[in-house]
Amino acid sequence: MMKYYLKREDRYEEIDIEGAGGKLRVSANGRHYAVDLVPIDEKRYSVVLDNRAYLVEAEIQKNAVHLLLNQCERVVQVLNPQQKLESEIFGKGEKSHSESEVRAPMPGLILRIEVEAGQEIAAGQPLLVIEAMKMENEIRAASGGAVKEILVQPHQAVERNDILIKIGN
Amino acid sequence: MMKYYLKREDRYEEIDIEGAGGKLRVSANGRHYAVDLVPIDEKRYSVVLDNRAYLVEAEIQKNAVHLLLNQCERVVQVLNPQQKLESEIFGKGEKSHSESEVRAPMPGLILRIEVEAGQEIAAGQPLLVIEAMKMENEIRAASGGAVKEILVQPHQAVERNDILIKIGN
Amino acid sequence: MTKIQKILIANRGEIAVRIMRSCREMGIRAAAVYSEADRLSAHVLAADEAYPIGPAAAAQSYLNMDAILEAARKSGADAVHPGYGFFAENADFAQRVEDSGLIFIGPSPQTIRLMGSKTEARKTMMDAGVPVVPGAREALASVEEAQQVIEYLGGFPVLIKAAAGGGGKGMRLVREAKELPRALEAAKGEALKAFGDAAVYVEKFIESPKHIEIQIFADRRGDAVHLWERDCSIQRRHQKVIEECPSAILTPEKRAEMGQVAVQAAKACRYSNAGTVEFLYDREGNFYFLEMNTRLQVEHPVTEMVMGMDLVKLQIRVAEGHPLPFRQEDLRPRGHAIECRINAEDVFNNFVPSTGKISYLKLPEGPGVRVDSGVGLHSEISRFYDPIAAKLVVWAETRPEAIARMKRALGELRIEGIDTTAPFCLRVLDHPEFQQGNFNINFVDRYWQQMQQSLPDEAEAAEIIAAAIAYYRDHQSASTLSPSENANHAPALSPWKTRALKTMR
Amino acid sequence: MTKIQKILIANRGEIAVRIMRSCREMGIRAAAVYSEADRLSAHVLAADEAYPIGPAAAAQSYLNMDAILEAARKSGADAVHPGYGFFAENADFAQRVEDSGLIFIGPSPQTIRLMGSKTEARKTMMDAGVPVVPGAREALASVEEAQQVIEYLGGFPVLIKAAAGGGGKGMRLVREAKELPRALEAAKGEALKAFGDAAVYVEKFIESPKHIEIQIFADRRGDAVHLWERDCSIQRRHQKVIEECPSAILTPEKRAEMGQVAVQAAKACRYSNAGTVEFLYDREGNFYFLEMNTRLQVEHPVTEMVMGMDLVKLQIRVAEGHPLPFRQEDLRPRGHAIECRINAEDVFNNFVPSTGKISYLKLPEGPGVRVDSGVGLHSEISRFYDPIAAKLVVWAETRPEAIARMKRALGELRIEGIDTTAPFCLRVLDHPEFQQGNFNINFVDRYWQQMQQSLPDEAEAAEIIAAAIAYYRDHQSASTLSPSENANHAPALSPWKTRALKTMR
Repeated sequence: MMKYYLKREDRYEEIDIEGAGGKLRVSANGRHYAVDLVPIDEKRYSVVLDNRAYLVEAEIQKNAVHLLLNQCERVVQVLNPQQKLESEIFGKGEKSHSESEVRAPMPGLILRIEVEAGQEIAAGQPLLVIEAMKMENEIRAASGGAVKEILVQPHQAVERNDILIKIGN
Repeated sequence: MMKYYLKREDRYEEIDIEGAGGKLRVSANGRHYAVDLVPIDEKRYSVVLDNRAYLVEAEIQKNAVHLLLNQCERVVQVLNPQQKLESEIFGKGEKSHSESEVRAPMPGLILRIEVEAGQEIAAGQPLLVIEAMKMENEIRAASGGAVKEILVQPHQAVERNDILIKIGN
Repeated sequence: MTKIQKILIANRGEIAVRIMRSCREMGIRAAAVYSEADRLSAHVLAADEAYPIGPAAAAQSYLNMDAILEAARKSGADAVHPGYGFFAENADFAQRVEDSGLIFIGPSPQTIRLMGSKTEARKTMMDAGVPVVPGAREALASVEEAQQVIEYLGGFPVLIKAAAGGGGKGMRLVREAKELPRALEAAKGEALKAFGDAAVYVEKFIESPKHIEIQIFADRRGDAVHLWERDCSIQRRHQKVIEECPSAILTPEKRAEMGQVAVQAAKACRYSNAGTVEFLYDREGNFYFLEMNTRLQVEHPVTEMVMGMDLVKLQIRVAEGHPLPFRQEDLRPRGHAIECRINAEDVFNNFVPSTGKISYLKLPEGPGVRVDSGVGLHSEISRFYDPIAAKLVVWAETRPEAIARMKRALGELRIEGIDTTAPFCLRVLDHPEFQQGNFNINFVDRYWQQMQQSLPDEAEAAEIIAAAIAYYRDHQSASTLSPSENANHAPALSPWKTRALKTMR
Repeated sequence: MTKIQKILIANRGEIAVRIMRSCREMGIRAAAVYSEADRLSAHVLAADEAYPIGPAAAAQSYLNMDAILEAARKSGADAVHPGYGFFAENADFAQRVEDSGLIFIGPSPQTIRLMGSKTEARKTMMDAGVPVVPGAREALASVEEAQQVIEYLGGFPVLIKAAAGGGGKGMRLVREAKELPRALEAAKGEALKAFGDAAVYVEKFIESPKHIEIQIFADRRGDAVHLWERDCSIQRRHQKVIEECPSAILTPEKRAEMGQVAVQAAKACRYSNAGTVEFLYDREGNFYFLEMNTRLQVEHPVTEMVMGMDLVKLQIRVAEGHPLPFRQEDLRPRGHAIECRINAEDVFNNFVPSTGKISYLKLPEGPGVRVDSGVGLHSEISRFYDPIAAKLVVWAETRPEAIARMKRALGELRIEGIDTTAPFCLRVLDHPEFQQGNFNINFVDRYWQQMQQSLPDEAEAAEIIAAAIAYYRDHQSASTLSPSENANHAPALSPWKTRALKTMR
């Protein structure tokens, strides 16, 4: 039997798992579950949980399992004992994503830039327009601040997640 | 430009191919073809041959290309210069498949064996019965001869192409 | 009136998945059962719940009555749908389902028993004025007894048939006396395997008939309608491969007559739920009762498409106690539908079963195309069960358009890892006698040999493309190839069979 | 009467593939055109012939008239099918096709020109007694002119619309004067990009109408019928997402009235071939002519399923000169059909386009399900073209059953590598106001925010399963994992977005 840790809101709950080859017994919150888990391909699993059948897609990231279950995407934070230990030693982990970068929500072509470097902007103010799939998509500021740097220019093609504009406070 | 060799009936015909990156020019029989060949995955190619479009599945074996083209399976014997040279040095290549082995045409369960070792048999005579997918499949002798060896027994599971019976002449 | 909340589906493969789709649409939970070989089969992946019932061999799982009933009990299902095959026409199973307090989605055990005994069924039909094929009604105890009966019927050819059976299992045509012992033995063996009952009987063999069957539907009040016919004459070894609705040759008058007889047959055995009355239809337009299938048929989708209804939903509603929601005169059939069974068989090698894992799957799409499959990418086709991998069904306004559409759809279908009956179906659809409706149950025996040998066209294009691919592979930069693929094209991959196949285009 | 032997399809994606299917079934060769970005697109793989027409940007390929006409000439096609979008409603293109001696599969250039100019179209309709939305008919030269016209119409809200357009491109709703300059500029920019013509005009904005359109069909002799309506009110940014036939709320009388008006409209512009008359339908049951689409619509399959016909085949036959094969009173509509557009968009991120390569594809199957896709496994969805990856269409006997079936089908659909509108469609289908027919074109604006925030169920099962998978991966034997997957579960794969989505089951 091994202890795993499910993160619920801010705390970790212990969960006991034992078994091998996909035939598992899981105990959590005083309840016991029989899990029969069989991989189909790299991402897909057939799971029979106490006779309930699920076709599950799962991707595992460091401390989380990303699931698609009955058209429902979910992220479940789950740590094995070693990860639990590391999280206690190293603390909360990575920094939160910088709020001051405006990134491209899609690949496309920069049509117009509607602000200038140094300009003070308000939340919701249009920053630039990206064309993709024949539609013009206006990108607006999530929060107010000053435009620190504009990293793109009109007619430039950008990929998803490229940094477009940096905004300072 | 390189010379390749197409086997038609018993002789090889020269074929000239040049080009790179899938944009090829092919000359055969005094005719010229423009070929635009792009792989889709490991087995599938999109081929535009003088503007005719083909979705092709291909598997390459040593001296042959196995094609599926418009629901048509075909094997085309084609040699590159090195293979042509080897074929001239080493002659006709592999021996033909032994006629004296009866192999399982499908995986299944041996139900009954209707001949005995040493028995003389005629072409078309039932040899044994394999059960697969709830059907009984009678395996008959392709040619006459004597049963040399029976390698299976009733209730034995066999895989496709397993040798079942050896027949001598 | 019961409201069914959960159905245990006592079957596997495409029909289990098909039933689950209707359950899902009706808000009913679907519980699957599965053998050890089927843990990852499509019907388990599609289910809301899944219950293991034993080892791979059907006799120990899908034909294990105790295990299935225990799964039903454990699941809390209020009904059991048997699909086709396995226990679908087993009266004992239906009885035990009812004894467990569950609804059996099908006719009553009494009706199943009556129609399941081919001899009793014949008697009932004769009494009801339904024309039958001349034959003996008793199970054959010995070769000698069989010979006597055959003499009484006027001699060979005769058919040996499983008393409990259907679907061609346990059936043998015997044209000469010397074939009789082996045929009897084989038929009994298959009958025992398939139905758990070795009893076989004999009847006169009607030369070159069409197989035309009438879909009937009856509710628990005794009201019954017929839902037109299906022509299922394209068979091989008594296994239907292509079915259509309506038949290419039936006149409206003949349809009405056969439909009326089928409804008579249904009423004579106090039928309820979906059933099929199979007839042999001879060259003079006579028809003979062959048997009644007391279940949903494999080929039910062609009727669904022409009638514009969902027969599984209708089965469930009728099983709940609802009356039929239409009368005979309300039916609004439209157009023409054809089904091709995509079986895992090597049609160029005597249709031997083809097992393997599906490594690539591309389904046809577009107007008028329906796919009911029991497999998916990575599915394993094992040697344990029926070879039906999928059913491809099309609808179009007319029969010629339906044929053209089916050819188009078969052209789009691509299954790798197993051989299938798709190339067979394409050739049948291309055959002028099929296109003109001039075919009977001997079509395959008569034409398949020559159809196989059709010559390929586009041979020139194939040669140029093959050479271009060889050149391309030789000249790809070494870095893009895995080490094993480098010299002399690629190494031997899975060996394809060398065949000269005619193209459909 | 011409017999068309080969058709050049001046389009791409799902509609090109759709047209090719009908060609294949009719024995007509289909020639594709393709941009550099589309060499491996589904419409090239499905074609009999393929002709390159230029770089990825549509303006240099699919909107390059010379290149397309040269491909048509080279192919030896005797007809051109424009699909929808691109040149489908471009009168100059139709004219040049005819000048090349080819058949344009659509109405005459004169009709296209007349209906393509929204101002001329309005005038024609008013003269023919068709009710229209109040508005100005002239192209707007300046912001000042627009302001004058808006005052004349009674003030804001108004719609700015592309004179040459359709499909929501170049369209802007303006509720306040201060928004006008930016909206005009944006509309003109989009109009120029989409249609090669920056002209825009203004009309009164009808608050909260339904979008109901009538499919019409006319032959070259001038006979015309209507093929019932489609309700296309589920739109986002004027782009239809869910369409159905028939409408949930139209009475037979209102349908007959609107159909009659649509036929009048067709006759008034000497229509031939397939067309659609779009109406706004207000809360009092008034309807206003919006525009006429002189082409096949994206949503034509719902009409095909209810009417039991193939509109592309009918287009080709009518273009060959055949009269309509039926009269209005011969039509036999049946049941209910719904289409969901499966667009490559991230519905949880303001519907931004989602580009990528399709890495896994599982299509729904079973009764009443039709898929028209323009993609396959390994297809690249690029930023250059419309986001429609596929259309999912279902038919059932009744509207509630069609909704249940669509939910079931969406549940079976799985596309990986791009985000799609499938989760959006599922939520709409689940919404009680949609189910009761109480929706108009503002449905999405009004409800989408709250629908996104629906809570997941089966949270407990998800947690147990996630933990079990983590444990399973940690305890797999090292040899079965690739080196990079070993320690601490697997490394970060493609990052999924964290979303709380409501389940459909």
